[in-house]
Amino acid sequence: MDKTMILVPGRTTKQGVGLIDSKFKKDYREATTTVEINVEDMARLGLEDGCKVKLRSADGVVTVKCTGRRTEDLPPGLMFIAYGPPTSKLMGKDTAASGMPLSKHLEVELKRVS
Amino acid sequence: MMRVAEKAKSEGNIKIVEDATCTFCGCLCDDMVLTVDVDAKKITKAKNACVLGKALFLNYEEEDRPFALIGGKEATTAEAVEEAAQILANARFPIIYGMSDTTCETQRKAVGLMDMLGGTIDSTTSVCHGPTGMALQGVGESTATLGEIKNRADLVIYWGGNPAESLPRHFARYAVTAKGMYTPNRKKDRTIVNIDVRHTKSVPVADIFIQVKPGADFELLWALRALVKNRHVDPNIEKKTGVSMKTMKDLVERMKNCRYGVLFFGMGLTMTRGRHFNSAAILSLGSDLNEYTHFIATPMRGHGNVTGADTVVAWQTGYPFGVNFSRGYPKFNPGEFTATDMFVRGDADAGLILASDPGSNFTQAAVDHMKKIPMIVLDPKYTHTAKLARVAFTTAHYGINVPGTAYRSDGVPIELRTCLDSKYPSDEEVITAIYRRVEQLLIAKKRSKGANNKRQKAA
Amino acid sequence: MGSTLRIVNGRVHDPANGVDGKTRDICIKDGKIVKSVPPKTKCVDAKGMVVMPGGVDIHCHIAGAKANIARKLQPDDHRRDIHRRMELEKINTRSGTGGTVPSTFTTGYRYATLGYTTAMEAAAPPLLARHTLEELDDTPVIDKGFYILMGNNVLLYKMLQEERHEEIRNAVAWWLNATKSYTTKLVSPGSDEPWKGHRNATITQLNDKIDGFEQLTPRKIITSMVNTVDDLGLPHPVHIHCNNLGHSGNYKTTLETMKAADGRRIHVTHIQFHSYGGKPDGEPTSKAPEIAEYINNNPNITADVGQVMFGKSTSMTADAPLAWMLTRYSNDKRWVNADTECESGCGIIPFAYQERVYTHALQWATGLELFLLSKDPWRMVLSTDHPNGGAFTSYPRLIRTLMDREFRKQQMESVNQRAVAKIKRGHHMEREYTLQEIAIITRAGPARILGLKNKGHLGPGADADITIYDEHEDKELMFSAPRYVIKDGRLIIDNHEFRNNHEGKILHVSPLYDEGIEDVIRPFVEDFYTIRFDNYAVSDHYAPRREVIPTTKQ
Amino acid sequence: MSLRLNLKKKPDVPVEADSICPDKMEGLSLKDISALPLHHGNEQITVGDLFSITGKVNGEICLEGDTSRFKMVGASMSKGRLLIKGSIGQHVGVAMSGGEIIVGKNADNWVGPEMSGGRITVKGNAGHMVGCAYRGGQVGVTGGEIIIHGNAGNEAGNTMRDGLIAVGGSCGDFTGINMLAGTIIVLGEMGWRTGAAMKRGTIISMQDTEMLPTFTYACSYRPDFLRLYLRHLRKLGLPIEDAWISGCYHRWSGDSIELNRGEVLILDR
Repeated sequence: MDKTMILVPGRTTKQGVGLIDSKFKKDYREATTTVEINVEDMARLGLEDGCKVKLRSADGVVTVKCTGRRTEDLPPGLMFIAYGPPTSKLMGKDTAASGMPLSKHLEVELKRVS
Repeated sequence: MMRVAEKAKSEGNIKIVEDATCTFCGCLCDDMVLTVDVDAKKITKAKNACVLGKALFLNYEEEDRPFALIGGKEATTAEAVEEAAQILANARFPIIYGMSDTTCETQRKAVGLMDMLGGTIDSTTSVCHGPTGMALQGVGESTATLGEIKNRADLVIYWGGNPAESLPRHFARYAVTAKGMYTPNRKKDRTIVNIDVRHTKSVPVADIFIQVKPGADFELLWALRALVKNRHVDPNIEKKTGVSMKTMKDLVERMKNCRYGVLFFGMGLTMTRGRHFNSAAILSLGSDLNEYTHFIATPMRGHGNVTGADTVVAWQTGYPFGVNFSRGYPKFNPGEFTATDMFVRGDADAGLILASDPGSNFTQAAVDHMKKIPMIVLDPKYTHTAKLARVAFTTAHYGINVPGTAYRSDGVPIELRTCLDSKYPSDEEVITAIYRRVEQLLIAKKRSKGANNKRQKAA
Repeated sequence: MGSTLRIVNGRVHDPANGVDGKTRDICIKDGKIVKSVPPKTKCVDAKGMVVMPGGVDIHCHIAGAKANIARKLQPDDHRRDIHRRMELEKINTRSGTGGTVPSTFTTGYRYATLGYTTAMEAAAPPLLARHTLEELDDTPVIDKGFYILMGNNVLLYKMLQEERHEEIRNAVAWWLNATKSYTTKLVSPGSDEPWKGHRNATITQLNDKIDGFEQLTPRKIITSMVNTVDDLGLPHPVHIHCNNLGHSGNYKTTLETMKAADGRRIHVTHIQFHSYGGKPDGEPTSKAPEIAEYINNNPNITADVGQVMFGKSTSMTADAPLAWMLTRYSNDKRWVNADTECESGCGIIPFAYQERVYTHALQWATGLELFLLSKDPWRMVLSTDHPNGGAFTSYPRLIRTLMDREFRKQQMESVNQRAVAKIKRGHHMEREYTLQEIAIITRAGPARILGLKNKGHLGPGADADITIYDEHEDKELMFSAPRYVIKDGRLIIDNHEFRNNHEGKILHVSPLYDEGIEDVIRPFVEDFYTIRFDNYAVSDHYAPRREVIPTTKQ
Repeated sequence: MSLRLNLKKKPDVPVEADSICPDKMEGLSLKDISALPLHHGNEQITVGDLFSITGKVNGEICLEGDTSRFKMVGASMSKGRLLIKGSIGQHVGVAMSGGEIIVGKNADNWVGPEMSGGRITVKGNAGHMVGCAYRGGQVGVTGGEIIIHGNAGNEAGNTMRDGLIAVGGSCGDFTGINMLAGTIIVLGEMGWRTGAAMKRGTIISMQDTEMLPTFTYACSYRPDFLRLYLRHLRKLGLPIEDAWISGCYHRWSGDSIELNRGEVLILDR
C-alpha cells in the first residue's frame, strides 16, 4: 500500500483571496485543485509537477493537479491541499458524535491519471 | 456619543472612513482606513489591510444580481420572504446554519426564529472550533484577550495552525512583533515556537519549530502534560511523535519558566482524529502550567464573527452551538443537533443557510441531502449553496454596507462601521421579515387546527 | 392603552414612606405611582395580600462575558432546569435554560416571577461593556444596570502613581459615560498585576506594594476611588469586593478597607465572604460580630451580605486568584481563567456548598449572623452574590430562614455541628425579621443605597414596580410565588400567571467630565489595547431603552 | 403475551419517544397508551398515530418495525422489559435505573448514557458514546450493564463511575476516557488512546493495543475477578473462549496524568 498517503487540507492566502472574488472563477479553482506532494514521494510514484492524480478516500474521489515540495517543507507520506470543493468530496461523514467530520487528516489512495 | 458607524470624513465623492473593521477573519482588525469613491461605489484604498483584507475591500462591488431567486427564477425580496416563510412554517425539523459572517443583531433574531419554529440552530463553529467548545465543557480553559498577550506574553506557541496565511496580521498586531507594555522590544522579548505536521508559512517567524508526526498531536500533548507534572512518560513517545525527549523537556522547561505563556491552536487539532480531546489536551496543558507561571491556551478562529455566533447562541439558550428547540426549550447535543449530522443523517426537512456555504464545504453525503429538501440561502454572493437552494436572497455585506456588532476570536465585541450603502436588504431585515411572516402562518395554522378539532368533536 | 390601575385592600409595606402594613390604595398611571386615578379605573383586589415595591437586587452576576463563559461551560447545569417557551395572548416569550447561570431571557422572567423588578450586574470589564449591554438588552421585564471594574485598571494606576487626581476623576467619568454603566467596582484592588505578571500570586495586605507600580498599594487605590466617586456625586458609592475574599483571618482586611473610606460613602459587597477569623491557611471562624458592630456604628458604610445557600453554585469572579485557590477544593475538572487587557482578571469554577462540610456550614452561619446582628436593615441588605453564594432563585428560602426562627433552628441542626458550635450564641439568634424589615432589605434598602429615587417605594412619582404576595405562614412559599407583579404599571404576573412580556430599561449614569481627558486616554489605549480608541466607547443604540440617573452634581 | 407496538410507517423526521417505556405505560389501557405523546420533530403526535397497539400491559413492551429514527426509547426506565425487534435510534435507555432493554439489531449513538442500573443488550452494533456522560457531565454511568454483541464507536464508557460495559466486537477511539471506576471489556480490537485520563477502573481487551505514553507496564497475572466477569458474559451469549478465562493478562497502570490508579489488562496471546 505504498500509495496510501495522508492528505492535510488547509487554508492558504491564495485560496482566501480567491474565495472573496468568486468560488466560480479560475483563481479559486486553481488554488483548490492543486495538491502538494513531497518530491521524494513524487519520484517514487513516477509523478512530475503538473500531472493529474486521482485521490480516493473512503468517501469520495477527486482529480487534481500535483506539485512538488521539498522534504523540509512537507515530509514524505504527507500531502497538502487548500480547502475547496475537492476536499469536501474526500471528507468523512461520521462526526463521532461531535458534529465535526474529520477533514484535516484524510487517508487517501493516489493514482496517476495523466 | 455618536454611533460608531457614522464617523467618516467626506470630500466631494471621496469619503474616508477611519477605524473601520475588516471582517474577513477572526482577527477583526479595527484600524482600517478606507478610501471610498461614493459615486463609483468602490473602495479604492484599504490602508492597514492585509492581503485578505485588501481582497475583501478592494474587490468589493455591488454585483448586479436579482434581489432573490425562487427555484432559480428572479423574484422580489417580498416574494422570497413569503416562500421562505411557507417552507419554514411547514417544516418539522428545520435548521438554521451558518451565522459566522453576519452581525450579532442578525444572529439574535435568527435564534428567536428557531425558538418560535421549534427547529435547530447551529453555526460554522461545529465544523471549526466546536470541538474546543466541547473541550471547554470538560476541562475549562485559561484564556485572555489578545491585548494581554501583546502586553505580556514572552513565550508564544502556535500549534496546528497557520496564521501567516489564515490570520495574516496575528503576528504583527497581537503576538509576535507587536509592541506591548512588558514587551517593548517586540519579538526580541519573546520566544516563538511552532508545532505542526508540516513546514507552513508560519514557521519562519518561529525560534523553535517542532515537527510532529501526523495524527500524534494528542500523544505529544499528553506527554508534555505528564512532563509538566513530573509524571512517567514512556520513551516510546519519541518514535510515536517524531519528537525527541530532549526537545520535549526543553519545551517544558521554557513553558514552566516563562513569565506569561500562550498556546494558540488551530484546526490541526480540532479537525483531526481526537477532535475535542485534542482541544481538551491543549486546554488542560495550559491550565496545568498555571501551577508554575501564568499560562493561556486559546483557539485561533477563522471567520469574522464566528465567535459572535457562539456568544449569542449561548446567552440566549445556555449552549454555544448545535441547539434544538423541538420541544419548546433548548436542547444541546453535538453530533445530534449539529449541521453535518442533521444533513448526513437525513434528519433536517428544511434548511436556512445564513452567510455560509455548506454546499461547497460540507461532505458529499450532506450536500446530497441538501439537494433533496427545500433550502433557503442569505448571502451577498452567489454560492454553491445558493445554486441548490429553493430560495436565495441577495443581502448586503456586513461591515461594508451594514453596521452592527462582531466578536473578535478572544470575545472582544467590536462595532462595525459602514462605508457604502447597498440596495440589497441586510440579513437582519430579511430574517426579521421571515420571522413576522412565519409568526402569522403559525397562528393561522394553530387556529385551523383548533377549528378542525372543534369540527371533529362536533361530528 | 388603559394605563391606569388601582390596587385596593392590600396591606402595604412601603418602608421608605413609613407605611408598615396599613391597608391603603395604590394608584398607577402611565407606569408611575400617582396620588389618585379616576374612580372607574381597573382594580386589583389585594384583600388578604401584602403589597410591596418590586424587589431590587443590588449585586448579582447575570450578564456579560464571564456569565456567558459560565453558561457555555456547564451544559450539565442547564440540562436539568429547562425554561419553556410560553405562548401568551399577545406575545410569545422566549425559551431558555436555568441552573445557576440562566440564559438571559430566563433570567429576566425568573426575576419577575419572584417579584424582583430591578437587578444590577455587579462586574464587567469596560472593554466588554458592549457585550454586557447586549445581554442586558435580551434580559426581559426587569430594569438593570452594571458596574465597571476599575480596581485593576492599568491606566488609572499610572495616573495614581503620579497623584494626578483631577485626571483620575475625569477618566473615571469618561469611562462611566463610554460604557453606560452605573458605578465603579473594585475587586481585590491591586491583585491582577501579581496574578498576571508574576507567577500567579496575589496581594494580601492593604499596604502591600503592587508589582510594577512601586508607589501603589491597595489602600491608595481604595481611597482614591472612594474620593473620586464621591466627588463625582454618583448615586451609588464605589462598590467594593475587598481583598482576601474567602481567606481565614480576612476580617481584618475588611475592617481596614472600611476604615480607609475615612467617613466617606462606601458599599462593601458580599461581606459574608470577608468576615472570617482564623489563621491564614487554617480553618475559618466567624467574625460576623466584629464586622456587624463596625457597620452598625458607621453610617457611611453600606453592605450586602452575600449569603451562602446550600446546593449547586457557580463561582465566578473578577478575583482570578481566588478561583484558582478554590480549584483545590473542587472535584470538578473545570477551571476558567480569563484576563482582560489592562482592566481585569476573571475566574470561574462550578461549585457546590454542602451542609456537611465545615467551611461551607460556617460560611452559611456567618451570613445569617450578619443579618441577625445588623441593627440597620437599610444598610445591610440581602444578596447571595448570585450565583456565587447561590442562585437568586433561592431568595425565598433565605427570606424564610430570616423570618422563621424554628425553620432556622432546624437547618442549624442538620449542618456541620462543629461549624455551628463556633457561632456565638445569644439573643440575636432568636431574632425574626418582620415583613417590614424584609421589605427594607430586599427593596427599599437596596434602592436607597443605589440612589434610585424612583424605586423601592410606593409614593407618588415612583416607578410602578409592585409585587403583591398572598399572606402565607410558609414565607418561602409566599415569596416564591407572588400573585401579582406589576412592572412599569403593566401586569406581568396576573393571578399567579405570567401574562405579559415587557422590556425593561438600562439604568446608567452620565457624569460630566473635561473632554480634554480623551487626549490622555487615547494614546494609552492605542498603545496597550488592541482596539482603536474611537472604537472603544459604546454607542447609544446598545441601550435602546435607558434612563440616566443624575449625579448630585447634575 | 406482552404489549406490542407495531410501527405503521417510518416517520419523515426523528421522533423523541421517551414515553415508550414500561414505567410510563404501567396500568394504562390500550387507549391511554395510544394517546401518549411522541415528539415528531416540532410537532406533538401520539403513540397511536405511528403504532398499532395490541397485546396486554404486563411490564413487557415489544417494539416492531424500523424504529431506527426513534430516540430516547426507554428513557429513565426503572423496571420491566423492552424488546426492540429492529434497530433503534439515539439515546436508547438514557438514565435507565432498572429493568432490561434488548435491541435486536443495531443501536445508534448514545446507548444507555448516564444509566444507573438495569441491563441493555444490543445484538448488533452500537454507535458512539456507549454508556457515556453527556457533554459537560462530570459523572457518567453509575451502575448497570451494557452488552454490545457487535462493534461500538468512540468514547465507550466516557466518565463512567461504576457498572459494566462489554463489547463483543471492536471499539472506536478513547474507550474509557476520563473513567472514574467501573469495568469495560472489549473482545475485539480497540481504537486509539484507550483509557486517556482515567482515574480508576478497569479496561480489558483480548487484542493487543498501543498504550498511551502515560501508562506503565506493571505485571502479568491471571486476575480472579475476570473469570467471574467472563463467565457472566458467556452466559449472556458473548463468545468467550476458554483460553481467555484461564489466560494471563498484561497489566498496564495509568493514567499517570491523573491518579494512576486505573488499569488496562491485555490478554497475553
